[in-house]
Amino acid sequence: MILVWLIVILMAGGLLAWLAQKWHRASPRWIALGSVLATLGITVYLWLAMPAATLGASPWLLQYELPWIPQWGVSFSLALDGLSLLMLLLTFFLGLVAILISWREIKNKVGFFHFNLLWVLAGITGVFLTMDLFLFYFFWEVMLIPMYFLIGIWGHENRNYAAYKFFIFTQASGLLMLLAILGLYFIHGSQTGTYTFNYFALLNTSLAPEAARLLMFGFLAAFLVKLPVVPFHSWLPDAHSEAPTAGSVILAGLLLKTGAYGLLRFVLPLFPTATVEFAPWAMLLGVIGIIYGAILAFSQTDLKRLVAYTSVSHMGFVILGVFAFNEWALQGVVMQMITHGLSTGALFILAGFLYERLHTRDIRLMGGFWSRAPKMGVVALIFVMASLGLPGLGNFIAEFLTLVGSWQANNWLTVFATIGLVMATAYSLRIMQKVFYEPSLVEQPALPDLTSREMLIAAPMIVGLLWLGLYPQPVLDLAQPSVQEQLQAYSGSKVEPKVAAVEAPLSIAEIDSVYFEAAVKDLKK
Amino acid sequence: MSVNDFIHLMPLLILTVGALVSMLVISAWRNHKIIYVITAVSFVAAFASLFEQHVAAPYTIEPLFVMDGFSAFYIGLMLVTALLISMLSYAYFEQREERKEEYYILLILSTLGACVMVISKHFASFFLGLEILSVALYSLIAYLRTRERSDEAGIKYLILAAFSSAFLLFGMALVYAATGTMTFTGIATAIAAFDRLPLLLITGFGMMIIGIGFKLSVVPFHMWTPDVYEGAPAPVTAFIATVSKGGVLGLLIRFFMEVDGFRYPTLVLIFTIIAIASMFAGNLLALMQQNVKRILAYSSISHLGYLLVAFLAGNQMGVEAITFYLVAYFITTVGAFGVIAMLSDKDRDAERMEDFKGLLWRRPWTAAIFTAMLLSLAGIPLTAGFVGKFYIIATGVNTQLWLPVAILVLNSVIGLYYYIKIIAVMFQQPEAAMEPRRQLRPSIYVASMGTLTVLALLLIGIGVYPTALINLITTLLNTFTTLTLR
Amino acid sequence: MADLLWLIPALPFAGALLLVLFGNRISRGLVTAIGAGSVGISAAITLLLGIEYLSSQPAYYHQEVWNWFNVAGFNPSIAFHLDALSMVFIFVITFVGFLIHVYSTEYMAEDADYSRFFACMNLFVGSMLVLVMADNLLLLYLGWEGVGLCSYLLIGFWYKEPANGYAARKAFIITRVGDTAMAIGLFMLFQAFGTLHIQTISTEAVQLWDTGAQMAVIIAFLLLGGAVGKSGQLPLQTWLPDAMAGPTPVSALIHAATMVTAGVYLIARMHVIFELAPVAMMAVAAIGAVTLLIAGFAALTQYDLKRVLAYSTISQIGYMFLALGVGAWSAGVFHFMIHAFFKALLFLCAGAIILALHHEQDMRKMGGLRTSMPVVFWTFLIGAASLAAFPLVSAGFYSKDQILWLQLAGENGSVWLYAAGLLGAFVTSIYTFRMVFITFYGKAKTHVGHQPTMAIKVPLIILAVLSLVGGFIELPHNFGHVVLFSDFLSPILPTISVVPGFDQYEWMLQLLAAVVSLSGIYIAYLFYISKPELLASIHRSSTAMAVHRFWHSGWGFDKLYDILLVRPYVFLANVNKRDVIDGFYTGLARVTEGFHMMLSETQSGVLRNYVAGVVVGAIMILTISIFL
Amino acid sequence: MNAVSMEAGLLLAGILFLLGMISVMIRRNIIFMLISVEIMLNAAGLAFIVAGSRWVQPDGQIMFIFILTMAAAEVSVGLALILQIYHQLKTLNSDTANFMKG
Repeated sequence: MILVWLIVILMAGGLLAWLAQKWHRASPRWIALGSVLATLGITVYLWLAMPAATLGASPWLLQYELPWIPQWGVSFSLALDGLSLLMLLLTFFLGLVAILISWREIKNKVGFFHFNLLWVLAGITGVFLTMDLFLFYFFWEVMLIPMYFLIGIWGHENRNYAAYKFFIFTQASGLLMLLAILGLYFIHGSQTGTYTFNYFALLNTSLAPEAARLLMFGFLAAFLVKLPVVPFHSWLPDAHSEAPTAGSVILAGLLLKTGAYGLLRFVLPLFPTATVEFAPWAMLLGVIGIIYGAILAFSQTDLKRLVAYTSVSHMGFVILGVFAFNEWALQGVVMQMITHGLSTGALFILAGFLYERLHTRDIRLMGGFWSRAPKMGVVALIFVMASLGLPGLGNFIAEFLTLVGSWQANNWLTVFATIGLVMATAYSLRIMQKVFYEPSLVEQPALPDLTSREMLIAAPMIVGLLWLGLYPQPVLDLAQPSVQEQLQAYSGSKVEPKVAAVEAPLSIAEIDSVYFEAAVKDLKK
Repeated sequence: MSVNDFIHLMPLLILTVGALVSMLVISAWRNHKIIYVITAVSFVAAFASLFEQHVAAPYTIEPLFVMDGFSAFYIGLMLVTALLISMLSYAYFEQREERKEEYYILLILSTLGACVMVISKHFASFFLGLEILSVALYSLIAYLRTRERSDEAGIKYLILAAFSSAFLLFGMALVYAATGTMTFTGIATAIAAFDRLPLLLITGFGMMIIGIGFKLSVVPFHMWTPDVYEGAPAPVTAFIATVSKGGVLGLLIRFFMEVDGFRYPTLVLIFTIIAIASMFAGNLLALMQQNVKRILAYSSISHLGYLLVAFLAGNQMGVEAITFYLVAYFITTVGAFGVIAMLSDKDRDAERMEDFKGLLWRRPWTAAIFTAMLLSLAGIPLTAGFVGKFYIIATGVNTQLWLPVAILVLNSVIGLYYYIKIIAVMFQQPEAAMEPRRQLRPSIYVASMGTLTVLALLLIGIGVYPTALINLITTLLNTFTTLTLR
Repeated sequence: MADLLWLIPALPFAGALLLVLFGNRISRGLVTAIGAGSVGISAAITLLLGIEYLSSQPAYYHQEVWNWFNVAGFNPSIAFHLDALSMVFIFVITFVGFLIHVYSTEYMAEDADYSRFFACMNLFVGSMLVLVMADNLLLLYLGWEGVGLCSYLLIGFWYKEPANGYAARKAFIITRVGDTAMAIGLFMLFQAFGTLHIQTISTEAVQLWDTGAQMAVIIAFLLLGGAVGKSGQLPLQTWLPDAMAGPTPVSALIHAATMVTAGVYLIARMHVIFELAPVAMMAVAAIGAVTLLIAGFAALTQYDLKRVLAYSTISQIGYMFLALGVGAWSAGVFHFMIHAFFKALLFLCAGAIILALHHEQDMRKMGGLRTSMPVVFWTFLIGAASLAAFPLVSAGFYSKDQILWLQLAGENGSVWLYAAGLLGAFVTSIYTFRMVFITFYGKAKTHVGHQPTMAIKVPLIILAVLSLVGGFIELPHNFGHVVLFSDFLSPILPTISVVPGFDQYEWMLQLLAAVVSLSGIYIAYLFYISKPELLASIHRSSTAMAVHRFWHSGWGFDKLYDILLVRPYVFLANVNKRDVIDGFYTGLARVTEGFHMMLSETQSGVLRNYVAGVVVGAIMILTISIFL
Repeated sequence: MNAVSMEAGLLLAGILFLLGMISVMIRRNIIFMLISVEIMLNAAGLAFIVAGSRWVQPDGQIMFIFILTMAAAEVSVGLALILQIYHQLKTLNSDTANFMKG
């Protein structure tokens, strides 16, 4: 039930924020802040309340199921495991940041803005939680519409074009996934006679190779576009650079992660054989992404666009790792999802700070800000270093694990991926150089240093990155059982969900009992 | 005719009576409100009378009519739609000096025609229903006499409709000549005899397809659609887009199911081509279109294409999908045109892009509703349109119509572009210079606003919890004679 | 006592953190206290540890601070491992580091970003300590990158000057190239051993591979890649001369004494792997030999005082590689220590001069400083002597002589390497004293502004003493035969076995070395003091000038890389700035619009065309239905 | 008197239909277009009668009567519209009535 609350709180908060604008101008901010804080609180509580997560009797911590469209075997089924818990933490944290960042930036239609913001978050939450493929597609779409509005209404000059592009790319790919989902649904139905969209049921579908291949490509289409992998990336720079800061943060920090999450959650367990066939190509795509993105990032002059291309490059590591099929790589991927969320989000926030002050994103018009805004300089330095994978910061752990893992799978591609790190250095340092070091060509207005609110936003991200870089163990432990779960198919045995049959919705108090039951079930097997 | 016959024809009779009564009242005393009330009442009564009859088993009135769950559902659907349209029409016509009262008679009559078609199982009744519908429509389209666009639309529709019904009739004649009967069941049994269809029959079917295709405005018989949609008054456009097409579609399904046209690859091929062509032509034509009414016209063409994809499946699920999609499509279309009707003023309908510029900031709720409608047309979740499209795609995948489904997907991507284009326009900041369009007597908008809200709620409701509707459809269709045979 | 291990790197880090957080709010005095103080304390702890270590000879100290992470058995931890080798390094780092910090308090006194400077310096000291104390290669890698970062920050310290920023980025990126190779090496090591724990690897490698095993060779080469990157050896040496853009103390600490010798440390640390890969060892030696010559000749032609020193650093590290390459491990490390002393000394003197001459670095504008800055002169002279391996008195003589000697005497030494080393020594003494003579003799060309005070003088003197007496802990066996240093390292590093019956020739070689060094000095004297016209005659010959320019440009490596790598990359980037793939999608959209245009032509609005349309459709349908 | 064969009758109807169709296509004058459409409708009616006579049923003729009534209704509405058009455009040329296009 608590899982449902997460979504409900966000959606209700969104509506409330929209309506509340009537009677007080600033109220939407506070409502949004409150609801996101609430969800964040719940998630943190969940995390602390279940050390069981690391035991991994069953990776599933919480489940909730409710029939929705019984005729089609669609059910409103949510489930939480370590992976999704991590993703939720990231989601709500970045959501919080997004709200704080818009505190000053967004001035018109505050209510509607926060409505969209919260609904995006709700959609993302749903994507991370749902265990029913129909519902998954549902949320997958739900998170796009408000995002489209965020870009289209509060974006920069070229927002409409960017919004269209974003919307059409993601929709097109999503529809392909829908086809694949339906294909899977009917194949499973014709095999077992029970037509259902339930994830755990569909896991046991036995697929003919070519069928598996086609369906896999259907899913991949959606996820690779969202990730994005290089031939399909071209929506990303526009969307990221035109969106308002909060939008960019959520795009880079969360929406891209849904693609990675989809790969982990669905593609790997559903199509074990097909993915193995496809792996070398996928890894190749990843490497191409790493290098291509890096080269493009190097040449950009629009700061946000530059950062956007860096995420293309960083996401290359994700797909590289996912298709290495070993625990190091997958853990690396999970870390990458989180740390990239923090570091790139932070860079976008930085771009936002600069834009608020200078009303430009063109780095050719910036320069020498270190002397004027030392605090900002230090903060920027840390984030830039994170994005080039400096040891001691989270991204390093992520990339190193990924590469260690992918090395086991494919040496040469890993070599090229590693070369990507050098390129990362090139573009990252370019940011520092142009923005903070060498004096700017044009005279810039006075540049006030970071305010306390902005420090309040930046500080937790820095701390988080350091923490992830120096003591990532808690995160890795949390992710470990789920990663194992996804990898089962590749350790020989066919995937079969180790989940206790779904009972009535659980409350926090009953978690242990779930464990007990799960354990019992395992014993019975 | 027995009492039972009367009970089962009650909806139609009520409509007829309603039309007559309002005619008399007008002759006695012109009053918009009263006529309006009579119309509404007759629609409601007709709808209520549907519940009087137990459609568990199909009831046939030889040789013309058959009343079963299927027809009951379609009649109900069309009655509700007509009711909603009449609600929207009130405000629309109230602002215009023309003699508004006859409009309602025509509305009732055309609805009657559509209903007749749905329950007919005989060429004669089919033809009569069609003509009642069409003739009423001619005058409805051209109802606003002072607008030359209206007249142009009227004449175009008239000529083309008559032209196409000539084809239809000739086709019927040929079929009749070949089979010697005009009841669907008779034809079915007759052609069951042939192992391969004789030329006469095939030609006949082909020509009938032309007639039906015209009413459904599918490619290549679609050309009239944008002009008529643009020229006709917004509520009438809504009516053409929904009720008239619904009636014809219902008839098409019945007829095709009866004669089991799916056995003949030729016919399937024809419909496949039509479906694909309609999807492409509709979406591509709408792509850069600047006139909202025309955009909706083109989009309706492509939506008929989508419907035909489910039609091609030719099984229970297909019909369910069509029916569900039709419901969603009706709600959406009526809503969309309702919004246009609401924003229109005396001189012209609000059909240009600039009429919608910054609407969200001027009339948030109207804009929100319109956005919902457009998203539903685009098949985005949380709206009925999504479930409908999902239903259709599912049907297609289930029956392995890969090509049509693939094209459907491709087209819904293309479609996105122009739907969100309108949305984007509504979300633009209006420039200060542009004053909001002149409002006439906001008080009279109550009915329209209420209707629109209801529609929006229905849209979301079905989108979020389609179970109830699906149940209704499946239960009602179980009594659909021909489906139960197969 | 070993529990204090973690403090050694922790203190400088803490200092850095404090300075970052509060640096611009607290007084300079406090900044100094934190900056220099933290390093000072860790120096003191080092000293204590060292004393204890010497008194009670343990194999090593080990301390695990916390477990970094553990993924499927890949389980590196934040743990420190202190043995003789790392002892030498942390000694140098903390002490020289401390001296340089003290020095900097005066040198940077005028600078606005005083606290930023010390923050970076502390960060550097901390990372460097982590580097040399890490017990697993991942942690070492952390320190490795950390020092890279600090070097970047400090080279670009005066960021307003774009050139500095360029130099900084160059340094970072080029070293990152090496690091990439190293990283791949780590992947392979992990694949082979399932861990990156250095001790484990060192012990297991021997059982796993026999000498010359392919894996070992590849890994060794990859690690070597990392080493040459950091240590400014061929082919990645080009960044080091430019790195002189940073403040002089930085050059002294990072680009002379400590960071650049990280490569030496890495090779010494992983000597097991290298010994399993003789080819790689040869490569190390060869690289060392070539580098020391190239850098030496380049140094001959420089006018910028610091650039001379930079090139000489490169070439001296070349010597260390030479030593490591033939397996003279302790000799290499010994030379590292001595070099740290005298090179730091030289840089600091150079710094004092530069400070005195209002940041003038061109030697041609210097001169006659012998009288005006006596202390600096004498200390510099000592440093120079040590660098030029002035016989008997200078420490450099002993360290370098040992290396040269082992080139011949060592089992896998060779005449060629020896010859290279000897030639290098000759060149070294020439450019060293060229520097001395130009700078301190002749007539003064620039007015001496700021006279060094205690904060500068004391470190100079201490370092001068060290670079004199430092050599006496390791004396050749034909006189004295002190082997304190090599004994100290013997538990860690294998001692090189000398070809039997070769000892009696050792004095000849020493004599030769001495002669070479002295003659070099004489030639420098000849050219720059007694007979300047010789120089002029050289300047007149065009070929000589061509060679001069070639050397001055550092053998044209910069240009080469610029043409081969940088320009193509930048070109590629700028060509594709608009992202061709995006163009493809735009094209797709255009095509669709084209279709729209075509179709909307059909909607002519003319009734008869519509009728025609219906007829066409009718004909199509009828043909289909009739003929199919 | 000998009966006319059905084929012949249908052929005649078909020819009539074609004539009407063609003249709808080539005629600009709206009234003539209307007339041509009527011809087509009558052709259809003729076809019905022929078919009916083939099966010796009254249905064909019934349909013909329906068609006639419908045609009448259509023509009346049509003429009304044509009046309007003429009123506005001062011409009966259908091609000039193309305000709406694209």
